[in-house]
Amino acid sequence: MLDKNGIAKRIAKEVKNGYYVNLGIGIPTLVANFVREDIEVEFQSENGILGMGPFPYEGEEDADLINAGKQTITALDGASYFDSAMSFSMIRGQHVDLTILGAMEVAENGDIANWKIPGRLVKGMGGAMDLVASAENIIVAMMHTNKRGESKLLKRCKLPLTGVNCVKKIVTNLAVIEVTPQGFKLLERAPGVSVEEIAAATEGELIVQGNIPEMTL
Amino acid sequence: MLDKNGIAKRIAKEVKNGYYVNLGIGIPTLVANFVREDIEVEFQSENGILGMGPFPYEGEEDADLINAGKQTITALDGASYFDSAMSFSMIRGQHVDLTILGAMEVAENGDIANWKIPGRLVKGMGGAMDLVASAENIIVAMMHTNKRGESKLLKRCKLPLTGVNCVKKIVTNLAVIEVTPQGFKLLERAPGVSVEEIAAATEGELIVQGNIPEMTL
Amino acid sequence: MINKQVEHVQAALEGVKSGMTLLLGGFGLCGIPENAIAELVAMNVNNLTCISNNAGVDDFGLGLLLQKHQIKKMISSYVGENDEFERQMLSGELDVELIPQGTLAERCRAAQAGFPAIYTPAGFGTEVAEGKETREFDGKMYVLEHAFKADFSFVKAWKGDAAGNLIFKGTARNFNPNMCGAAKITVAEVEELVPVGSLDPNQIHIPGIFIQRIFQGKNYEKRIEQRTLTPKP
Amino acid sequence: MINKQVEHVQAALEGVKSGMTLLLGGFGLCGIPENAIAELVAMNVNNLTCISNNAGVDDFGLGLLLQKHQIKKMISSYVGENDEFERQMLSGELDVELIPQGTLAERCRAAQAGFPAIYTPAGFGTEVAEGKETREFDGKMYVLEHAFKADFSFVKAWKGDAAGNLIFKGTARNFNPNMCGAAKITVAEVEELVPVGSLDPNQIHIPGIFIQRIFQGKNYEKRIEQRTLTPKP
Repeated sequence: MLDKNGIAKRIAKEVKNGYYVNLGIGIPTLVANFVREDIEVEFQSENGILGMGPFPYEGEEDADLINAGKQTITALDGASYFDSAMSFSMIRGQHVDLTILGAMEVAENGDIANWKIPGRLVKGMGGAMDLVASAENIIVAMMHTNKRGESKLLKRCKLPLTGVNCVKKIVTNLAVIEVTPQGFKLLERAPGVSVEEIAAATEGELIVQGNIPEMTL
Repeated sequence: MLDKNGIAKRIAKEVKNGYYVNLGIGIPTLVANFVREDIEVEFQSENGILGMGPFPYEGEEDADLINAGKQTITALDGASYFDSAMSFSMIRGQHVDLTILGAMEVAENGDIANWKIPGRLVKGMGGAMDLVASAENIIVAMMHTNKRGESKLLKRCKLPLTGVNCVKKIVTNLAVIEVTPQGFKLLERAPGVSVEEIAAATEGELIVQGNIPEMTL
Repeated sequence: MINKQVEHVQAALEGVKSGMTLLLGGFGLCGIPENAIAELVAMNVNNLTCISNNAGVDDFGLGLLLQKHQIKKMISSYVGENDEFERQMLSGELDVELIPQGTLAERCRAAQAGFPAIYTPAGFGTEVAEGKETREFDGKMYVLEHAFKADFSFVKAWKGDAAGNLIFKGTARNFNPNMCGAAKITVAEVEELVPVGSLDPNQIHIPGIFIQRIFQGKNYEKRIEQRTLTPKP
Repeated sequence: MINKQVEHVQAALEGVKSGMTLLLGGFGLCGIPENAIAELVAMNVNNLTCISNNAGVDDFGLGLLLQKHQIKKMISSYVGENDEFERQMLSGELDVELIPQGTLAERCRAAQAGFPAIYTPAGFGTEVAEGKETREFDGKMYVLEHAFKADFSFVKAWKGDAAGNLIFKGTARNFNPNMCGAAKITVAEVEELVPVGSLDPNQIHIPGIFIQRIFQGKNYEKRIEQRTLTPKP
């Protein structure tokens, strides 16, 4: 079973040379820490920076330089700042190659819910609806089950949707899963996790074909 | 009767304090020379400058600094450069207060034609269609008749239109005319020109109410 | 040069009345028009509709207006981290319309640029698209979203001049440029009002034509919401 | 940093083929991609559809491609001052689609920003709107215009870096920024390729994400079409 850093580490392997990547809040933010040093990648944050660097050293933080999670950040050489309309031109125009975001629920058909629990919690969608409606390559990073032990990989989402038919891949603490027209296809198991455990934690149709390898990190 | 500079001089009186003005090619360009010095006005050129100044001195011309007529220009203090999309945001968004442009024909209902003579001349509309479709305040600067002596103020335009129901005022070598729902309303006569001469040169309905003053320049 | 400079925030906000719709720049607390917000609190106008990406925090930004119940409706993309906001929303005191962030930006830009509406893929198939026109182009579905109509736009820039030209700094740029010229009157406050002619015309982010009033802001707090640091090596 | 730099214009134009649709920046001869145009001439590709505000003059800019009959169709807003162009158009050798300048800019921006189409008032009631969908919003009529679909976009900037970041100069900016990222592949040529990190991130007009290839241009002629002067006092 993976912890949050483990999930981020596994997702980092999906980041290819030359990719522009948008990282959501939470586990996705951790992915930046694990990307291979020998490939060229740039991180975009939808509040208006391309070429985002690590958090600043103490005393070097700048109130005018934050990411979409409102965290203080730095800018790398080659970075640029821009307004919100241009930022979403990058996203909507499919210039961003990979979007990694968290979710409350994902359905077999690629639907995703991550912005609202009616009557209980309404933080808003931020840029998530634009990202999932536009990106060709969306990876969801999340725990396989919620705090009450219920599966987050469902036949149909129960919460209000963020986007439809959009998620391509899911990396959880238990598994790597591809969203196919037939349903959730199990690609890899987390270290020490059995196919049976994954199936038990997955409400949606889980497709298991052949021998499922344990993931390497 | 006015010459081209006279037309420009008369139109300059329509330019009010605080106006952003877009000047078309030809007579309109001359208007800038006659605007009162004691009012604040800025000229926009749709190729991407606000705060356009006079032509440069010899040796100071810059290939990267032209107006929409492709003439070398200068930039005044407070000027800015921008891309074509932003330039037309200013125009379409009605941030430009006054548009002055030439015409081949204007009709009683405010239609204008100035971009094409089928089979003979097709230079294109440039920014004119955006300007006339967007501006609230459009003044046409032109000669009252064409080179063959035919009226350019018509009941209906014969040439392909640039825009519909958009012209508010016309200043010619003979007269100042307002475009009203009832037709061309004569406001002023050029020095030494009679109402009869203007009526004879106007094909469209000319409304003459009361005494028509001679214009002051 | 057309002079847009006004002496102080009071002059800049003249004409703001209860019941109006306001656009306010900023992302979180980054790049918010602090002076204009403080003056809105002082003016005690209410029943406001505020369009802003976020709603501030409990004791800063638009949170200050929420505390005094001056806001009737918020149109935002993200409203977390604000307990008073959540309380007013869940109790029904506050009307809230949540819209995708890119849609928010582009509805501002549409108003600025004279477009009546835009087709965006964001929100298709979700409750955001409910009751809205949808349409297919090239096999993909889009939602028709309309330009905002607002009375005042309040933006904050880094540098500006009396002609209304603006330059923003870092990620404090965000929605501010898109809101310029998107309301009947745009008011810009700047950290540094510089002499006309001292800004490079090539580096101006927003030309003065989009701005009706500009003033030198004061006492910027520029609060940081999430001070995240890398340990020194 | 993702490196977009290529060594020369030949590498930058790799993959350009006859029959393709090209976007080309510039207004008149100001800010045109001189190196790319010269290479298109040298490559001898033909049956091109060229989208550019103007068509150059007889012996410069896109006029060079017209001379060699490499262009099948031009989509422009203004095509005056070019005799060979006029001859080919009137004889029917050249297909010409004239569209409003603001529509041209915004159809580029729509392609860049992922909008399928826009509603603009320009051209309503004229032959430009013939066969197109029109629609009323708030009592005003608009024409539906679609985003361009192009294979290559050729732009020219003043300064750029290997990350693809661009800064334009004066009115040579014009359509160039709007065409970045509006085609499958955007090629930028720059007067000065500067080291990555030397451009102020706050002053970059076009971030590198919109650019696939960038190269140091050579031998810029930067011809002036109308040298208008004020007599020295």
